[in-house]
Amino acid sequence: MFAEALFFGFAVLSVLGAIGLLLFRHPMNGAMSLVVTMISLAGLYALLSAKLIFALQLIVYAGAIMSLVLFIIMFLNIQESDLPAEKGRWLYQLGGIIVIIPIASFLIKIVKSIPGSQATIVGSGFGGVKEVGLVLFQDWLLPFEIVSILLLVALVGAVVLAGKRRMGK
Amino acid sequence: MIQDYLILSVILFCLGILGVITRRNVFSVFMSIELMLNAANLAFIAFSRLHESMDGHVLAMMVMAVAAAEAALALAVVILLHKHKSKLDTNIFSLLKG
Amino acid sequence: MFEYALSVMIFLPILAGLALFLFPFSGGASRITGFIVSIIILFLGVELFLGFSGSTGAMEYAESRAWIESLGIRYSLGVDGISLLVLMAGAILFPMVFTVFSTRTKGFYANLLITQGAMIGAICATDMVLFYIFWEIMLLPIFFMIGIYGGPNRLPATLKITLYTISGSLLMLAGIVYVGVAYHNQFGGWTFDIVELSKLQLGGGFAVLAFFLFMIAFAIKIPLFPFHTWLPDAYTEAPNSTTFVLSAIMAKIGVYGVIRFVVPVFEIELARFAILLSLSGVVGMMYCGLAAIAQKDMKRMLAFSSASHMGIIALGVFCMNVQALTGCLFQIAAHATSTGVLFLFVGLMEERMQTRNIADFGGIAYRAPIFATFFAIAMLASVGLPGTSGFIGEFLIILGAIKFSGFIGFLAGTSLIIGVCYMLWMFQRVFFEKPNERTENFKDLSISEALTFLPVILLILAMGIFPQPFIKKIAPTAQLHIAETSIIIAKNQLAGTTLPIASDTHQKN
Amino acid sequence: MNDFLSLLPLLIVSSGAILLMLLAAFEKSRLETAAYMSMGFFAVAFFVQLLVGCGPATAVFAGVFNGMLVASTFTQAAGLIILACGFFTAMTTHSYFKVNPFCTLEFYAIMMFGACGMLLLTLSQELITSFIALEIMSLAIYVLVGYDRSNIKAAEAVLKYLMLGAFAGAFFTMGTALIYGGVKSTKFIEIGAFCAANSATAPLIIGGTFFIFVALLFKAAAFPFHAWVIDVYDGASTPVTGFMATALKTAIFTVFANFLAQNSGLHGSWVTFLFYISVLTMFGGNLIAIGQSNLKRMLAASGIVHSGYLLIALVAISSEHFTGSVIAYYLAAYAAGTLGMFAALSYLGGEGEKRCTFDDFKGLAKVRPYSAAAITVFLLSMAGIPPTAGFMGKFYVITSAISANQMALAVLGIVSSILSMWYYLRLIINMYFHEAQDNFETKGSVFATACTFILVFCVFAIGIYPIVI
Amino acid sequence: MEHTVTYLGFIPLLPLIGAVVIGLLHMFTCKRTPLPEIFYGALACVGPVLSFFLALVVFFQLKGLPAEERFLTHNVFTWFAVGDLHVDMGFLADPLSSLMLLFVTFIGSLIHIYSIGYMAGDENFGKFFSYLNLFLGSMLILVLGSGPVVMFVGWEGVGLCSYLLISFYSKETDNVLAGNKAFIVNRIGDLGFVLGMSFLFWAIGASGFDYLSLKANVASIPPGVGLAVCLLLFIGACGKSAQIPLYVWLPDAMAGPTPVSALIHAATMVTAGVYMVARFSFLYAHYPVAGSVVAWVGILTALLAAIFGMFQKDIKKILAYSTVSQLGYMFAGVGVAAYSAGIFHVFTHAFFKALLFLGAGSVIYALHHEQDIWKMGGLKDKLPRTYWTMLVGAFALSGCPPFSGFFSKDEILFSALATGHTGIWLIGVLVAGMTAYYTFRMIFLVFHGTPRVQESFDHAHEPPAVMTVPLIILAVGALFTGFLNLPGIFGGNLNVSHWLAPSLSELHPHVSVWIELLAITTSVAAFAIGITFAFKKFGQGATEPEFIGFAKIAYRKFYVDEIYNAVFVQPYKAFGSIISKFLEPNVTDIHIKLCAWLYQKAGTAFKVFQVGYVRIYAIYMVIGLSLMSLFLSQTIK
Repeated sequence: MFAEALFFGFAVLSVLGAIGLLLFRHPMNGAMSLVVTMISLAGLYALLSAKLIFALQLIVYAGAIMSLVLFIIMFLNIQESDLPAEKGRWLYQLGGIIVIIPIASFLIKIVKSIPGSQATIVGSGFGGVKEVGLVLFQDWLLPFEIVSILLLVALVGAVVLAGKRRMGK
Repeated sequence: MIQDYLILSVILFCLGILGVITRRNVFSVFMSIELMLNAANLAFIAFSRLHESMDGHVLAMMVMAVAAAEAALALAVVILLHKHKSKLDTNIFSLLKG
Repeated sequence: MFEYALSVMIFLPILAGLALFLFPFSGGASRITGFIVSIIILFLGVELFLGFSGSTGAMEYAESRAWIESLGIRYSLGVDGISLLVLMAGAILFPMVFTVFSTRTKGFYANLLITQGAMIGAICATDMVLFYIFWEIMLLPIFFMIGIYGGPNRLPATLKITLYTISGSLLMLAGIVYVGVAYHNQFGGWTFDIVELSKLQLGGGFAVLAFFLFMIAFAIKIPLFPFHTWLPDAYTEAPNSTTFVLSAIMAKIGVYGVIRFVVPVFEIELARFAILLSLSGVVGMMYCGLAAIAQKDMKRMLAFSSASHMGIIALGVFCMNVQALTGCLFQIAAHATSTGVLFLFVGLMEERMQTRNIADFGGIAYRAPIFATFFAIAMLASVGLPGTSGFIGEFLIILGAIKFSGFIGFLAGTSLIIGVCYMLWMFQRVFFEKPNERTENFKDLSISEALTFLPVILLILAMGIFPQPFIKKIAPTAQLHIAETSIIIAKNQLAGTTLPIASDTHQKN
Repeated sequence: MNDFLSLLPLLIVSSGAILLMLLAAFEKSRLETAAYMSMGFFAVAFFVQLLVGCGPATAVFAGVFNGMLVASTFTQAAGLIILACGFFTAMTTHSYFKVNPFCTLEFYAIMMFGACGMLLLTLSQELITSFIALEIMSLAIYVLVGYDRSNIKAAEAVLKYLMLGAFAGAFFTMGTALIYGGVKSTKFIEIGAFCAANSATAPLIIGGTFFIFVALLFKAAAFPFHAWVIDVYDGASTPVTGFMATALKTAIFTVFANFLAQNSGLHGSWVTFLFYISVLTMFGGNLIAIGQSNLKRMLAASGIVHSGYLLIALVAISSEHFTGSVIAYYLAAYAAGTLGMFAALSYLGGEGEKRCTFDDFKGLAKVRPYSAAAITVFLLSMAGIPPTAGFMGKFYVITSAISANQMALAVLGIVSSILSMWYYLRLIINMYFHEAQDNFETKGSVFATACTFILVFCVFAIGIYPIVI
Repeated sequence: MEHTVTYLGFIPLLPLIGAVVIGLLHMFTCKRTPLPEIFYGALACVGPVLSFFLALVVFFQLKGLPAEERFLTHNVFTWFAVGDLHVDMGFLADPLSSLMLLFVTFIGSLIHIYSIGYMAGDENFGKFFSYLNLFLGSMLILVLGSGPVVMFVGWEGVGLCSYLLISFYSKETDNVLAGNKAFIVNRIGDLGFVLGMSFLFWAIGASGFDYLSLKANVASIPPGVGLAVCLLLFIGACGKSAQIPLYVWLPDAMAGPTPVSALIHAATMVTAGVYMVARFSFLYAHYPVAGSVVAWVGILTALLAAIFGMFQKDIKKILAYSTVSQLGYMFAGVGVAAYSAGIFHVFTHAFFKALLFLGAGSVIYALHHEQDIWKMGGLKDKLPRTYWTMLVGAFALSGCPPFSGFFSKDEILFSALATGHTGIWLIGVLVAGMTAYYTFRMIFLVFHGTPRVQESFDHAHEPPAVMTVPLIILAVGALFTGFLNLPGIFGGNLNVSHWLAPSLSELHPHVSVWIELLAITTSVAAFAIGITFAFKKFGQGATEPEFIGFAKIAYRKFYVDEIYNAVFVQPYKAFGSIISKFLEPNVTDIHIKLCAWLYQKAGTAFKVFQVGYVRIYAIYMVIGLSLMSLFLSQTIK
């Protein structure tokens, strides 16, 4: 009962945040509302008894990534004048919704078709750091390894694209 | 019950798509994509809850890592664009066409 | 020592052409190189012709090597009665091209050589894929020759011929693959060897589709009405020697392809659509013949006349009896000599007078009797006068057409009249009547030119007076070809399918 | 041991990448050395890959990696193509950057990172691994595309590519999630087993596969996800374009084929879908190509058409005794032609790629006959005229299509290649049948030229001696 | 039962060799100093004369054999053999061909000799004789050919030669046009010939395609096919022998030199059609219908030509029309199955018509190429030999007993009457009268009365002996050849008919003597009436009348040429130009043009979608997605 209420609250919050991201003209506000969404998602993860992910969501997403975004927005110090004058945005959104509807209905249809949708009681330690770690390092070693390469590439790439460069060697 | 989570993820996912195709602000677009990834994550977690298997958590972690990497690069690109034109409008970058 | 003659004949010119491309040759040097190569090919060809027994009707000088095992594609060559005369046309006519015209650069001669090699390859290949490869290769040098060395508005012409013919042959590729796959499904194992493929029993809609894919490719190449529209432009704009190659040899390869690849594989479809095809052949003959009379440009007129003749040659295939087929095969060689030489003559006149406009000529017979005589002989051969090579083939084709269907035969017979109309009309204006100031000092053939053309003129007469040595070599194969076809059609017809020419295919040949 | 060997090329490339990255930190290390080093690494990896005998599909380090990497002759061939592409691209860049000096050492590092992402992609038999590998590859390519920071076009290109790529990536994750929901695993084998046991038309499977296809089709620039490719090819610098046009496409189609081949039921249920996609892709690509005046854009559009042919091959692949030889061969042929084309463009383009349109190449044959001949060969190979490799590739594709009873698809493919003749011939005509206005002088090293002529040789060699795996 | 003799081949070969040799000599020398004419002349006469002697040998060898064995054959080589079509380059000498052989070589030789004088001083002297020899060779192939295909070789060969010789003075466009006309009209006939041959082959040609084998299994031919073959072959004959509707080329053919007109367009070539029908008598004999078609066409042609002949003013045109009309007689003869009569008329006609042409030639020669009879007159004292010889020819032509023409023509008319073709007989008699009329109209106007153009009359003089001697020889022939086939009523026994009997399959109807007498008397009467009219009008000098009404129409030949031109020639040309001006560029080419145009337009239209806004590209993706997911939503339940 309490769980339902929580779920409902988080769900509403997250959707609202998403809609806010959609509607606010200034990216700053958008980022803020996205943070709201992420935090509420973290709450939902907790409800799904995914403890580690709950933590990671808060730390990585809401913490690291979003703060990075906010930092860049401030760094570029964007004025109202810099923002695109998105005229006819409503029109676009209306058309967008019309285009989205089939996709949404398709996905909903899929989701509806899931059997045994009632959440069952899970044993203790589900989603805990230890358990997830075990799974990670037993079954999912390879992805874990190659993610390092991915991050390396992102690192170097960011430096190359945005950082200083010694031209013409 | 789990279905509600999934439906929520679907809704968020579609809102993300909507953001991508309706906004011209580079930041908003990137954040919409992040939103889509989050929706996917929610689905992962919900499914792993459904299957009683923790693979979904790992997958979600991987997706987070990828999201972080993409975000880093995306912001670098934003800075690059801002150096060229101090605006963040995607429509002003349309030299290549036809 | 001649078991590899075919490979040599294919690859010697191609390699020589590539060498001309890659290494610095002067125009004259490359001309001499080309001439020497073509002479070698000529000797090989004659040797091959003399060595060819043709009694059995089987493949001779056959070579076969595995090439792509996974799909059973083999590098297999061979000559039989069907390909013999076409091969001769491709092998022995080329030296003229190098001797007659001198004002060309090395690229031109390189292209010529590559064309020759590719054409000989297409003629000798007994593997469908190999044939297709050479078939495509032989077009490219033509494309460059027309585009680089052609007449004033050569670009549209070369684009038209290239795109048009390539479209056709690409469609044929699908047909070829279909046949191969059908063989795979029926017998298991892959092969594209025509002898194997002729065992196929095709049927159903896809077979008809594939048949038309083949026919479109060949119909464009031959060309059959209404796919002939590239021909006048291409022939007119191309340099004279290229026009010669196009008309004398390349068009023939289209007919040859039908005989070699379509007849044995698609007997039933061919029989079903024979009336349609032969009609298109005859109509094309009349249409182009009528168009020829209205031409101002001599070369264009000859182009139309060539198209008209090709129509009747193609008819010889669709009649599906041994007389018509043999006549068609013979006429291929005869027409190659006569029309090819006519195009060369027009080229000579153009070089002497800087014009091809019929109205600018007149009275050449008085200025250049030798030239006029040669021209007249070639012309009479092309209108099918007995005693020249043109008659035998045309007569046999008409004879066969009569057997096939009296009406078609009658229409085919009108070529006797139509051909003579425009030819005499042209001959009168160009060679008779009073010489004008431009033709006053028209040089007669020089000794070298006369010696170049004399063999061909003699060949025209010889093929008219003593055709049997040639026919003796080709008839057995034609016999075999038709016999198998008619057996299959007969079987199929007993099975109850209705064929328009059912009764005609039962002939005892 | 064998497992290690089959991973060795990947390790070589990645270690080379890291080495170069570190080298970039040093002041005095020079660009040429980096180019030579990457060439060397690619060459070594290529030969190792060549020597490693891969039998049928075998899981690599099945214990440790939990069967997420599978090596087969197909992946070996794909790896060979990718490594060769890397090698030739390195050669090309060597002289390209002599003329357009915006390069730093990291370029080669990132290129090799990209290559190793591609290799991973070919090997991976698990969705999330594929996703990460895909992202490695994509991020590397993004960086390469936007490498010329002074060039706003490059910036625009990277913007478009990154945005849409990330968008497609999001779909991939969603698809993965759905499949995970359906199958409880993300390994191709498990998915196949599930489809074999239950029906392949379970809603979750369909939805998940669909979203994964969307991402893959996007990378393969299939209609209607093709729009980005033209602008991105246009904006990127020529060698990079060549690299992404060939190596990236190879990797994508390899994983695509692996995914489809693993589960026949899945393949069966998606044939119709892929049929329409491939037809639309071919004809859409032709229609775009015919209108272009810029060579890179034309080549991008023709790349779309070639993706269409590859999709034909995908439609035709049979899950039992799947070898992927057709796809591998076609990719090799296409790679040879396209790489050669871009190599030629990158040394004929001149400073700032000033020669980039059809008209800029008028009369090339008069001035530089050999280069013109090389370009002609590449164009003919793309058009599928014998005896080039492109013809053989097309021949195999048509054969496989007809063997799979897809006569209609085969004929449509032929028709589209007829349409494509048009714009290939257009360039040939410009080169040969017009007078030269330009003297086509070029600076820089001979590497690109050498690369071009090696590739001419390759085009003929692959065409005349088709080694079908 | 046939015998093989190996020298048959040489008969056509000798003139052909002559033709080649002379032709080469002329071809290589004409640009420099030409060889002396007498050299060419001598060289040219060798072939024909030798062939004539060979022909005599053949004749006597045949004569030595019993009647039913009179078949000498020689298959030189296999010409071509495909499937069951087997054609030998073979020659057959039987009574029929030997008769043709004799007079063809004989008259040919004479005309060669005559031409030496006539063509003197022509720049293309050598060319002329080369063509003449070539013609003779082809004619001999035609006559001697052992089968239809070989005959067709000669058939086309003589056509070619007639083309070359008609347009011999090729600097005048009209002559060349006349040549083209002759060739093309002949080709129309040849189409019939070829089709006829083909049908014949498929019917009964499988076992040997030569006359003797065909004759052997003619019984097994299906009736319909047989009739068709007869008519088709007759079309060929019409073309070659200038019968309705294909006679139009012969009058124009007079553009050639006069010896040519004499040899080709009077004596030999134009009779090839008759010869061919006689050759195929074994076929025609089975189809009386075809026979009567032949006969009617022939007699109508005779009538028409006679009408035209009465109003011509060009001396050669008059003779040309008389030739056409006489050919009509011959066809009437062979048509009513009196083959020997027809052939015999061919034989006599050859003599007197050649004679008349050569005479006309010498008149023209004397008057320096003046051909209008209204510009002549009173020449009989100036050119006595010419006059007397031509008079003989005129009597023979107009069928005055006892000249040769009388007997042969009378034989034909009698057979027509005897076989019950009364209409043909009546028209024949009428034509006989008209023939007499226009012949003597010509004679009177040319030789009697007073000269109309004085100065040409003054310069006129008898041509040299080389021209007059042949005239005299021919005159003798024209006078006496008639007695070779003297019918029983005159105490003869139809030698020629009996000679020809083995190679013709005809039956002689036995009718009462009275009918024969009737025929004779009527034709004599017709001759008398005709000549009287002629004498009344032109006997002693007349002035050129102004043609009016029917005369005008007849003089303009019923405007047949104009009608043909309007109905066939112009539409043909118009159609040609329509094709090349309109159809070719706009209609047949449309499928390519349309595709190319559409493709390019579509390409340019498609550029619009590449707007360059990244968001729009995303929208494309999403639209595609949503469409696909609509499509997929159907598949899942």
